[in-house]
Amino acid sequence: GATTASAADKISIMVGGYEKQIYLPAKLAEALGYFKDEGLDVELLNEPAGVDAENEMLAGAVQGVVGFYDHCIDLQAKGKFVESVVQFSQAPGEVELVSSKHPEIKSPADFKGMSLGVTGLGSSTNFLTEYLAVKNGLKLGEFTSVPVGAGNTFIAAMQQDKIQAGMTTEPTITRLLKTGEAAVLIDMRTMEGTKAALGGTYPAASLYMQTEWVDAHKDTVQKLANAFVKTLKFINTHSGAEIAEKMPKDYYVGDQEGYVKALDAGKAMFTADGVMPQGGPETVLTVLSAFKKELQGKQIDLSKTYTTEFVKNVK
Amino acid sequence: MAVEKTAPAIELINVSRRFLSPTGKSLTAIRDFTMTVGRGEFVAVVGPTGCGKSTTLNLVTGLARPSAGEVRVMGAPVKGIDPRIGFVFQTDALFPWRTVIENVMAGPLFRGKSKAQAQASARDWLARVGLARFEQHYPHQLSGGMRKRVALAQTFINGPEILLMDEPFSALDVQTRVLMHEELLRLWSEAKASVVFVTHDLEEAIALADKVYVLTAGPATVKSVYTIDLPRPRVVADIRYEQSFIDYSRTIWADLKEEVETSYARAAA
Amino acid sequence: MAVEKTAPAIELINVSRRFLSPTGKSLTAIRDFTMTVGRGEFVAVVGPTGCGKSTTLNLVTGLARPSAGEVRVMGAPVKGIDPRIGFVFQTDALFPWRTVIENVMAGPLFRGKSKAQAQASARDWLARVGLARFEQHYPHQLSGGMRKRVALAQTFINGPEILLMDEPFSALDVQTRVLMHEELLRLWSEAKASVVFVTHDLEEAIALADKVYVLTAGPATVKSVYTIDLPRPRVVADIRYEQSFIDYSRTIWADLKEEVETSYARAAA
Amino acid sequence: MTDATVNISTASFRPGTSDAEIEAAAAKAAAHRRHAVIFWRLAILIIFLGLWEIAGRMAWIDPFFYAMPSTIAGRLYEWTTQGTSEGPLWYHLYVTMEESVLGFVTGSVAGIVIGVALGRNRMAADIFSIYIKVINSIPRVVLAPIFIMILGLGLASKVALAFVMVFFVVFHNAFQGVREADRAMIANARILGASDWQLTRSVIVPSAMSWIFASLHVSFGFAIIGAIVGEFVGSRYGIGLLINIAKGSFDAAGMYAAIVIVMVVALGAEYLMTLVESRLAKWRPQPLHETQ
Amino acid sequence: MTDATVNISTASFRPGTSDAEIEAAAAKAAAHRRHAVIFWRLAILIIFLGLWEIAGRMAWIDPFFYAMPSTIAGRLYEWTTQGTSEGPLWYHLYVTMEESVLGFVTGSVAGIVIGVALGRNRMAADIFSIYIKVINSIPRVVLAPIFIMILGLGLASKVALAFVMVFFVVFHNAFQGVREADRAMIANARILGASDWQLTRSVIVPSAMSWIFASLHVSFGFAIIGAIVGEFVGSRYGIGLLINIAKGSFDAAGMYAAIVIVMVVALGAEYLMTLVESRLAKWRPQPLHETQ
Ligand SMILES: Nc1ncnc2c1ncn2[C@@H]1O[C@H](COP(=O)(O)OP(=O)(O)OP(=O)(O)O)[C@@H](O)[C@H]1O
Ligand SMILES: Nc1ncnc2c1ncn2[C@@H]1O[C@H](COP(=O)(O)OP(=O)(O)OP(=O)(O)O)[C@@H](O)[C@H]1O
Ligand SMILES: [Mg+2]
Ligand SMILES: [Mg+2]
Repeated sequence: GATTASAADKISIMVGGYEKQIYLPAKLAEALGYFKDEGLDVELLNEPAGVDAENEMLAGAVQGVVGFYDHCIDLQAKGKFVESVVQFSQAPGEVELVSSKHPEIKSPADFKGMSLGVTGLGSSTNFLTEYLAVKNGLKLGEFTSVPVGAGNTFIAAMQQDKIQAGMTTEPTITRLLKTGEAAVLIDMRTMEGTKAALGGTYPAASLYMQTEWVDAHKDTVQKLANAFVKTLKFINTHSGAEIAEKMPKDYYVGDQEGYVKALDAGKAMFTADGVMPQGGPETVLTVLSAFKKELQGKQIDLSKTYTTEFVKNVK
Repeated sequence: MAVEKTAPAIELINVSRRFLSPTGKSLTAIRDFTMTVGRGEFVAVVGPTGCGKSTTLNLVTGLARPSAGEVRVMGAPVKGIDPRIGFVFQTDALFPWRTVIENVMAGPLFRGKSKAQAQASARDWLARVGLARFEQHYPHQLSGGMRKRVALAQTFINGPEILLMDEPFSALDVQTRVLMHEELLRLWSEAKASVVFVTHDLEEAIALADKVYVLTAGPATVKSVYTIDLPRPRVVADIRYEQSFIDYSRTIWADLKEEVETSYARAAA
Repeated sequence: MAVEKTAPAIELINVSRRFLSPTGKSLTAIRDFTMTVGRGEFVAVVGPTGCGKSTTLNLVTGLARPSAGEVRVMGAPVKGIDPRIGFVFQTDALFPWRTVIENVMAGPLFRGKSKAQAQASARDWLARVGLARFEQHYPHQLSGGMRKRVALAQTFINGPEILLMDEPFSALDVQTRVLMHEELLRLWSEAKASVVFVTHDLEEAIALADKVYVLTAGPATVKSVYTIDLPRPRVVADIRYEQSFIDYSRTIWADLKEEVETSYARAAA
Repeated sequence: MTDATVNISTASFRPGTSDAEIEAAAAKAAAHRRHAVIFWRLAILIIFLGLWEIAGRMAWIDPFFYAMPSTIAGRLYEWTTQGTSEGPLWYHLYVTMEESVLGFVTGSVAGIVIGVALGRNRMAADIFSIYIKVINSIPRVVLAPIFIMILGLGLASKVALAFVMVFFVVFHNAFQGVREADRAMIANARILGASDWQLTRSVIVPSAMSWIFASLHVSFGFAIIGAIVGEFVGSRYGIGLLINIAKGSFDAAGMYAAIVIVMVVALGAEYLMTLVESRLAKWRPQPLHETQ
Repeated sequence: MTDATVNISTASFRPGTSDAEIEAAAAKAAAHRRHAVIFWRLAILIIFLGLWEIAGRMAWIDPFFYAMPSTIAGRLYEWTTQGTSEGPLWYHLYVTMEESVLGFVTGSVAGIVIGVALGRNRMAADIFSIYIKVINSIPRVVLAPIFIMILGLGLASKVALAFVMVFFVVFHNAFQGVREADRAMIANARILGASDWQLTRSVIVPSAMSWIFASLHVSFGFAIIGAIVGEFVGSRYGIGLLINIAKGSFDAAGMYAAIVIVMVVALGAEYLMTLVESRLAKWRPQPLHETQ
């Protein structure tokens, strides 16, 4: 049955895809042995399908999830209290790519009548896309978002011109840039790019847990925070190549220098200290509430969606 | 079983059996059929093909229920299958995935005999039907007549109190048939079984039976009953040359001929 | 077919047929079997049950191949199934999902006749075997004898040049059998067909055939051949009371008796 | 197989009962049976839903995960009346059905044809069936993206997925069904002059029919699954999409509602199939333990 | 069914050939056949792989998506020698197999038992089979997270998924197989004194055997699929995990390598099953078109 880790320091964390660079810290922390150093017995589980992870956490199958922060807001709207304890990134790490078949697209304003690739209609890529478009003066319905998943299917969709532009993450970005099948329109892997695009930082990848579990296991969570913050520091102070060194090679066996390039381009998205960036939550809320009808008319207490208590205590 | 010690082995009282024919309306196979088989009695049934003989036997076994009328076995109305009955089917009903001997052993094993016992008596019976050498064959490796003999062994081995046989010897050559007749008579006299024996071979019927029932062309009812009082024990091989025997067969033949002609007349119509 | 106009219909030359028995070693069903059936000849085959009659017929049809020796039909060695041959199987081989008439129509349709034609002659043949009323029944709704008659119609309708029959009438009552005999003889004389007729009924064999082959107990070889010169056309119903007929049956009976006894002796061993 | 052949051997009558009476009685018995069946089916359904609802309200199970019949019904009502956020429900249903039906038809036809062909040809069977069996073990979820790369995001890729769900089940049964065909019957057909093709058409296939149908019964469900798996990976419309969105927004009711729709459709398909089957199987004797 | 009963009726000999000679000839013919089969199987495999490799090298297809036999072999070699980044390959394989086998066994046993039970009891069948058929149409990918919520992330949830993949196929065949059992044989068994249980054990089940096996052949593949689907939705070890990571990191070779492993295992299972089956089917006559 469902296992809730008691006082014992055995914790399971569900990662929304080990090999995804946006979730880099999870595997890296393990690789660097930081969990052990904290005397933690952490089991990382792989679950690329996104939202199933939350359900499994709420059901007590796992204690923590490494995923996008916006789920904390979603869940609060549904009356489930989940908070981000370590904020990995301050930018979504997503990039809006434009198919090289369509150089006419110069800005989101040109999305009119286009099909835009997103990973899934329920996913944050979708809301970000819609937000960008609307922010640039389009109306919903003037463009279509097409769920094409990530990876090969995304590439295929672009090759088949099923989508003229689309939002995705590494390593798909690097692949498409490398083959020259697409060009970057909006780069949200960096603070600056994100600020420019969304008008603020956009906290994305994070470790979040059920609030009551956190309150019940403060010291364990503290140790987790220590480990992850150390990891973030490592990322901050090392080059892509050095980081790649530490990662399991299966993750970049496809194309090594691509992976490193992507890291160098993308590692800026990670916070140095795991602290929730100022104004970040607000940006997310505005983006979401603009399009997610589950959120509209709901009162969201952002302060309950994250805590800096632990990361602040890391010395 | 303890209903009435004296009750006849089989009673069919005004029995009818109808089937839904494909054209939707019901077809009557047996109408107002009445027949009584006493304990230890040997009854032969002859009748035009398709008149309703097998159906009748099915009613006695309890494999089928009458549409009307009543069937009683050993004085008690038939419900479900009665283990005291043995039935040699007209059509092949061996278990193809069992060897000959396993087929013969089936009955005893079902009835809770030990494997050793079952095997022993199976061997014995296979020898009696002349298939000792084919113990390990599977049914599809046997000839038609051999399969039939396996079926006979399969039934005889259970020493049934009531023995129903549907054209059991038709696939056997004359001499093998004679041997089987002797086995049958032995079993019958030893076990004091009551036998209902369906056949198309008048001489066989007369040679074996106490009573010969002649059925009408379908729907089957009893046309006439002949009591054969030839002395027992009978030596089937020779009896056929006795005068009284020949007389019997002449009359029954004539009687039957009528029926078949009517049935043909009707079929033609 | 144009090999030799004069060649006999069927030739079996030193044919042997072996089977792998379950015990692994091979079992010989037929050994050095030689038999010739001339055009338009009517041959009856009798032999102890399980001696190898059906196997022999299978070899002629091409359903099975000899292990040794040669089988020739119309002068040409048998390869595969020959459409000029008609075969009435010993065991039930009707198509259960087809109604009686559809079963009978199968042959003509396979042979490219129009549906109308097929239906017409099927009706005709069903009438001849006395099943006109059962056109729309499915096989499982028929009695054993009725199914056999359907099989007969199914074969006769194709007017085969060579007609092989494996105990075709054993499931029929005496009179129906007589009627079938007449049909068979008619077909035979009309179509000038060559017939091989396996039976256990000596009188039937003698009444119908030009030649009666007596086979030895398995492995089957030809024990003796009797040429029956009773005048034709024969009236099967009466012929059985003629003296010469009775003589024939006495001798053949004796001849056969020997075989069966040997086969039993062997089986017992 | 079916209720088609009414079983008149259950009642017992005094002599001289007219056929009419007997048939009436038979019809009555059959009707009575049918009612009992329907009653129990409903009873089970209601009890199940009832327990679910109560468990939800009593918070024995968390409706957040498992929803409740009432909320599911609500969502269904909403979808049917106002349509879904992604457009009218009927259209989604239509899309999924189009994919499933196409996949089902192509898949079963291919399965039957190849199954029969290999069943008839021992050599070919020995050579190819091994590959078919091995390919069957490739996870369909893995095939999904590959198909999408090859066939694009449109109808084709989903149909292909439904196809691979259906094909193997049907193939195996068709194949085995052919192998089981009665030797005597085959022999008889040949003697009667059937060409290879006639033999296959009028003996092999009919006698493999019940095998084939047995597999078709499972297959349609599988076809739907295939289509939905495809829609998961990427599509603009379809029940799969609805399920995905519902999950994405923690909308358990929505997810179960979508599943209910799938089930209802499957039920309909099942019903049709049974109709066809019972037509084809009207020649069969009733199983013995039902005739008494 | 099988080569068990050697077919000695193909050769034709002059009279007086000794049995020994004939049996030898038969054995020879059989051996020859076997070799031909093996040759063609390999030929097909080699041609297929060859074309794939060439197509890859010639860049007719993009190895980035479809990899090449050589690279796949490379990855396999690497995994077997150095293990995967997630731990030794054998362990992953072990985990997946444990899940599949458990699911396969439980699923087929349940399928057979329930299938036979319902097959024997018409009323129960009418009442329940409808539910079984409908439930069968629920996409397993949707069930996965639900099972994980209920059963946790451990072995149980994966086994459950394998179970639901296997159960329905086996159930349907077992059910139909029971329905097909020959009436005459059942009648005979009853007359011979078989109790209901004996009847089922020694008549119904044996005659449904070939039905059941036909379904088992597909089922093991399905069991593996179920396990892998489960691993997709959350797992620490298993082939599913490997596939997932390979997909996520554009490691086509890795993905196909994992698939190859699955296939090989399935092949082994298939082989074992065929062995068992041919033992059980040794009573069968050879299909007619093979005896001539
Ligand atoms: N299931 C059925 N449905 C419809 N009619 C049937 C069914 N079973 C038997 N009949 C009909 O009942 C009649 C009697 O059949 P039955 O088998 O008892 O004849 P029989 O006396 O045994 O004939 P035979 O001597 O040829 O075996 C036949 O006319 C047959 O058509
Ligand atoms: N497939 C087989 N495998 C092994 N032995 C077989 C096979 N078919 C037939 N036999 C054997 O061949 C012998 C002859 O069989 P066949 O059917 O020809 O006898 P038959 O003369 O037709 O007997 P009947 O008069 O009872 O029909 C029998 O001993 C039988 O056991
Ligand atoms: Mg009968
Ligand atoms: Mg024979």
